[in-house]
Amino acid sequence: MSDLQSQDYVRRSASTMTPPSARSHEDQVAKLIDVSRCIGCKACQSACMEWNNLRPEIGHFEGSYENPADLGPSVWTLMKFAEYENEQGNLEWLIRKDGCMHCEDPGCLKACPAPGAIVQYANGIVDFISDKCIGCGYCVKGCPFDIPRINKKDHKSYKCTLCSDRVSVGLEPACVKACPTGAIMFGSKTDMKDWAGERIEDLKSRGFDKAGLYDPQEVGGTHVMYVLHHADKPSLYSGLPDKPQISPVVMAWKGVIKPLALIGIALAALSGFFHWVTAGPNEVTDEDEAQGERVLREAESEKSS
Amino acid sequence: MPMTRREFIKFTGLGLAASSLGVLGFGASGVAQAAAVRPFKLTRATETRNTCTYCSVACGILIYSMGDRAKNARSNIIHIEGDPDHPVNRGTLCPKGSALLDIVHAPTRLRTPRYRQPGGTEFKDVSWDFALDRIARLMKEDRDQHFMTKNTAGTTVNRWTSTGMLAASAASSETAYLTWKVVRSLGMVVFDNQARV
Amino acid sequence: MTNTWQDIKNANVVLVMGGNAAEAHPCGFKWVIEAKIENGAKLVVVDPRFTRTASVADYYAPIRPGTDIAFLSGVIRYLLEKDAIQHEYVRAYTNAGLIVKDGFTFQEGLFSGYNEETHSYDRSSWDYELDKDGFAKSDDTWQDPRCVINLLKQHVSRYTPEMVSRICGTPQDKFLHICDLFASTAAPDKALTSLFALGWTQHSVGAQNIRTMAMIQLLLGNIGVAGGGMNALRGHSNIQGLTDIGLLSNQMPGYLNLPTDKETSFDEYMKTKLFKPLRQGQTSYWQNYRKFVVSLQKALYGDAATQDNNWAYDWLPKLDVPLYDIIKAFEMMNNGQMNGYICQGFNPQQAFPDRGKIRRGLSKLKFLVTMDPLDTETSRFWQNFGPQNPADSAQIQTEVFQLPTTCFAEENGSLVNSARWLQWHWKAADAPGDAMSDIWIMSGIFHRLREMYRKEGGAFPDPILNVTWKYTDPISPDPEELAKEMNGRALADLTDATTGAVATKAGTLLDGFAQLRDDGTTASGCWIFSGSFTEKGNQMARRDATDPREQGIAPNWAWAWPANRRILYNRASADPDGKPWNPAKPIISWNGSRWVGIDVPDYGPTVKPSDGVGPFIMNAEGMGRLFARDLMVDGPFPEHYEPLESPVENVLHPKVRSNPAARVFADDRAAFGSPKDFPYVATTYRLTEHFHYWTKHALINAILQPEEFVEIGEVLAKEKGIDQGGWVKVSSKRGVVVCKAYVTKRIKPLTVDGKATHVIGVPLHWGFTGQARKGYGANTLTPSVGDANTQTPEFKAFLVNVEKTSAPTT
Amino acid sequence: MTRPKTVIIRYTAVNRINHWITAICFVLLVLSGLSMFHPMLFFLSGLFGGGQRTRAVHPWIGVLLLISYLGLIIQFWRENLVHKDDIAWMKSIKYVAINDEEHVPPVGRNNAGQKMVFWSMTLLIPVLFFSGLVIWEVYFGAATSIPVQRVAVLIHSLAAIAAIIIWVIHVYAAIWIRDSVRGMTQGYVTPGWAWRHHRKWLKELAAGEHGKPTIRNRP
Repeated sequence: MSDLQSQDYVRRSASTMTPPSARSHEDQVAKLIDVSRCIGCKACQSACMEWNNLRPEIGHFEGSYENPADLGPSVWTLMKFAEYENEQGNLEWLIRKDGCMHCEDPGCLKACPAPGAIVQYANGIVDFISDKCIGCGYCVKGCPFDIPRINKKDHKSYKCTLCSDRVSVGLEPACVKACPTGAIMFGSKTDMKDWAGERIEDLKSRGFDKAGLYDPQEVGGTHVMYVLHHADKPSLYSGLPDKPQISPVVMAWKGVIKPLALIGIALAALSGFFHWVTAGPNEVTDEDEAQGERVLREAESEKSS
Repeated sequence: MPMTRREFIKFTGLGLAASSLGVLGFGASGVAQAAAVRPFKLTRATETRNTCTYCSVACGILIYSMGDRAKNARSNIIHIEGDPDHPVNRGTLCPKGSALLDIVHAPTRLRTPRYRQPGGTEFKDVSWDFALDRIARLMKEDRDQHFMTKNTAGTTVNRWTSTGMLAASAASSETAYLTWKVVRSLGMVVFDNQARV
Repeated sequence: MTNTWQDIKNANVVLVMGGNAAEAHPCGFKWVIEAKIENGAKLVVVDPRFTRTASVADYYAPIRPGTDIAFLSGVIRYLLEKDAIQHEYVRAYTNAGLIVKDGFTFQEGLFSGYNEETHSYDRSSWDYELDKDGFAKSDDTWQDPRCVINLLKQHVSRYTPEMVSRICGTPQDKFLHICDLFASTAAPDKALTSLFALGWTQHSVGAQNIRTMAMIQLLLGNIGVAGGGMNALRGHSNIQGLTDIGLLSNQMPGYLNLPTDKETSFDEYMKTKLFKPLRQGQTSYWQNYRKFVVSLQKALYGDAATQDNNWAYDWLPKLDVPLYDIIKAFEMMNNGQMNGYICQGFNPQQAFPDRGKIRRGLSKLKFLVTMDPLDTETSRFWQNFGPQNPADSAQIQTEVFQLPTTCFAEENGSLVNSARWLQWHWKAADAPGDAMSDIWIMSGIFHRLREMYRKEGGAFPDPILNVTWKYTDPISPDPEELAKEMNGRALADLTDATTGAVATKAGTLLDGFAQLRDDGTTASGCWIFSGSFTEKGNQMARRDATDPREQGIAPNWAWAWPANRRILYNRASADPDGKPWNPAKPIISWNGSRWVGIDVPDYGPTVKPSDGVGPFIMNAEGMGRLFARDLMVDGPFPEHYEPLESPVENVLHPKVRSNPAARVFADDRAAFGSPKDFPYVATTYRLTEHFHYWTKHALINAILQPEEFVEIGEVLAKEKGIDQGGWVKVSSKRGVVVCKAYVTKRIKPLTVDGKATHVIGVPLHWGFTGQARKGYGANTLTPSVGDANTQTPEFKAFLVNVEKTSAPTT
Repeated sequence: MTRPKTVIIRYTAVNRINHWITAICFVLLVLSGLSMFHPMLFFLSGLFGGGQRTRAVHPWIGVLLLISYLGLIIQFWRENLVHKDDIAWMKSIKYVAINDEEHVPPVGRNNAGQKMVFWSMTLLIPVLFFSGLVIWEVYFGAATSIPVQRVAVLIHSLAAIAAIIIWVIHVYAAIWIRDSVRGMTQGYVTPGWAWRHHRKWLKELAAGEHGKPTIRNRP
């Protein structure tokens, strides 16, 4: 409700008006996940659950350290583990913290039909406003990273908020604060990119020639970025999309089809209207009635004769 | 004099004042965003410094509890996070430390002394007096019966080997010292801690 | 830890071997990552499994569990052969040049003095050749074949890279690469830090594992320097404190030894303690032993401890055996020699080896008292929980008391961390229900006993009636009062030895252990804590995090024992002339009149470098020991012995396969399995999501790792038809665990003595109380045998079999 | 204009009830569907008690529509079979458009336009139904992959638009061709109406090819 009062959002789902843009001088924030420093300890998951009061069901061991088994309405971040044998035959355990990427051009927001259920703040955070969510699941289809999950109980969509409640009072997100090895950093997007640059240089000096930053431009960049040792092959990291983009299908659906459809419908209605205006109604005349009666009469008499 | 951590949290929490938030760099969004996002839950919570109970990195933690310690408010711990001033953990916590709240409030936290009689299949709740009286009596009986003042060679040994104790490795040093005093004054030697496991 | 957690960032090479720092100590491990990032350090991980620590390592090598000494002895051989040692350091600061007695030998896996019957050594030949003044003879030129360095060279000569690989299964190229990385830190301004934990201690050769590494660190000149040291990453939050305060069968506060039967009088006791310097002019700080003991006795017994009663020496219990450790305790229980047991915040049903034996032992007790915030397995050992705890309640006659205690958030007090920091913490809320503090409970038991002894009399009541209890609230003494008692006070006006003026008034808190006296005028409950709570206030509560030069010392944060010293042996961070080996990261240096720097000198503050006092002031030689004399029960040099349960023979000396000095009880020996029946090597460990057996009670942690499993390599899984996530039955001679399998690339078969050897990983967190799914617990499988020196159970290397099975029907 | 005494029953009561159930479902689906399709029309969700209710109720109405429309198919499929006359009708569409039906060949019970509406809906409604199932988050959210769901949602909206346009044509035609609505509300048409729009059908009726009860006195 109250986000309408805010002048600090730059995108708002299913909205017909342009967001206010007077407050344009705001630093964008970013979370940088340095996969090369991550030990997969799940402190981020733990801190996320604790801060956000989330407690998913206790699951089972399912053949991996990944627990819970998937992201969920109460699982906003999840460590994913991939055992990878590199070209030299050495094992690498590629561990990635999965969760909302806070895209600059968010597919979820694009797909969302409920006005204001998904907003993007000027600092880049993409947030779900639950009381507006209608539970249709379009955000799930819009997301290039397979992040949002619908809760079966309240039929609302959930994902990482980048701890917008903490960031709004000047704190870092809970996962960032907890991360024991500093694999998750938080700051302005500019600073994070600079820092990533240093990290990439260090990784290159340690033999990871293809180290790089994952800040996919296909979605306008993201406010959660990764430093990867194998930036040439993001999909090694438990299926991080090599070229994430809002599906062309979704783009078509939420792009050109929306206006075309309304135009089409309107055109149909208008054609009817103008047809009415020009050709007018097609009315039965007395002559028709006479003819009709005649046919019936003749048939009657034929039968009786 | 730089602001202490505690003052800082209070300060920012208190009024969400733009001046203090501005210092942090994510300024302007904060105030307006606060209208749309979940309210910050620690605004006036009481902050207590403590040390993580698990491993010996001994991370500094901040325990947040409901209520301002007024007479009529019973403190209830609502959140625990790392102490950013602590030289070792610098605010970070591991997956265990980050979930300390759930050990404090574990459903299997014990609330009352319980006693199981020989051959029994269940615990039953008992009073502290019952438990401590009975324990002291059992200890005294055993000590009086098995205490060894001299060994076979006639040397004064003053030891008690038929009752033993394992001490808590997460208890405070003060607890440990008091425990040591009690145990050794009784002459107990079967005495160990968790150093090896 | 000799150094601080933050100091790890100063290292050039970080070795994680015998531990899994990233998983067990994630927040301390951040300093390893800092070392990598800020100091360009290389992280080397040697572990049977590719752990989460290995996932961020620069170099990883696998090793067969229980063969660390072979690996590290191979490193020593390499360093000596390539002459990659820090010569000046080794020459000045270690006993490399001291000459060893002629009688000392090593043959066929045994050192001189072995007694087959008692499985122990007569250690008298393991010592230096002494001159007429009682000082050790030395040869600074290292020419004498009997000097330590030459004996060491000879001892490790067998550990060639081929032999290391044959024993450990580590590929030779990987081993040699790691040797190179070690060698790179022999330069005076380079440091290697060794981070280890239970991966080294939980072996029948545990203490020697660590010793071998400590010797490497001495050879490389890495002890006492920034970014160096031997860093034991300790387990529980206050296990350091409990060890410091001597809550061990043979200890008293401050690493003072409990008397033994042989020490029939106080003087006899003191005779073995007053370490006479073995070289001229050495400090040999333990010469102050008497002051510490007398002050302790004064703290314990107050006015009742007098010169006349030898400071109440007889009131201390005397030991007839070296240790009454837990393995021994459960052996005694099983033999019907124990009636009562009190488990304060300790869960032996989960934590100690051979779970069946633990349950049988507890079942033979008359009474068991547990004090814990949580519903532990131990307190419910008598209850049937199906296959995970098949107890027959009706047959168990033990009376059990389950006492609820407060937890960390509900009490004030101090904890000692791994880096020896005493940190004070504050209560945040009341405990739930009727839970009470351990202090209140122990006091409650004590008062009842004392009252009974006062009224009824009984066996030797003197110490019970006389132990000091002058607390404002005797029912529940204030932790601050206890802390002050440990710190110590002057009992009379203390005068300055030279001026005769009153330096410390009677009743005031002491500033440090240097003020302790052996005449009964001072009391201190734990001498090494002296200085932690002074007239200036509670030093443990200090919160000034400033860190000069950001070198990881933070001298004003809390308080570290001894004497607020953060880096032990820091005199060795400077060369014999007092100039720092690493000018970029000095700790202390000699400024011409005294030692100055960012840490409290571990040395006489005004002792001149030219005095030739060694940096290891606690040692009688003043030097670091490459040859341990008689201080280890199983040899002055480390030697590779196979674990008690091992898949192979000892290729070095087939006749002496495992540690000859290990204490093995007959029933435990009968419960060892053979490789024929149990062909796979198992090792137990912790997962980062859990802390021992506690966090299965915490919902979040139960969510993060919900269920018991074992880790099996892909090759073995394929051989045995085991599916990913499928059910397996893991068995040892002692028990069976049925759980799920994690089939992984991270465990590969090792080629040991030409044969493929498979390792199975057994995480140990699961039991039958709490929120996580019910499990059997790794100790169902583990053997009941300890390290020869410390009796730390051999949890890290034993034998099992594994078979595919179907899901249990429950 | 004289009121004819005789009328022709064009739709039975069952026909009509079935049609109007279908029609109501369709309208509700259009309203709820459009509210979730275009932000401009989100206000329509208010008719259903808000977005959550709209999202919840839409697929159930869809199920009802499918069942209802199956009824229509059973009842009307035969008379909508394509006939060669339909081609002739199509060829003379321009005369149809200017109401000059004298130049249009005699039409049977349904003209080609009506048949087109029928068959289009017969095609589109199952398409809408099955694509709708795929994106019915509550029950089938996990049954298919997200790429499949994306395609489904696209198909669903395209089909819906097509259906709406056809529906607009259908509704307009009913208004345009006067007295057609009465045929679907009261069920009867006049002989003149039949003569004018479905002359062939009238003759067939007269010849008794469709059975007696279709012609009766005006109620």
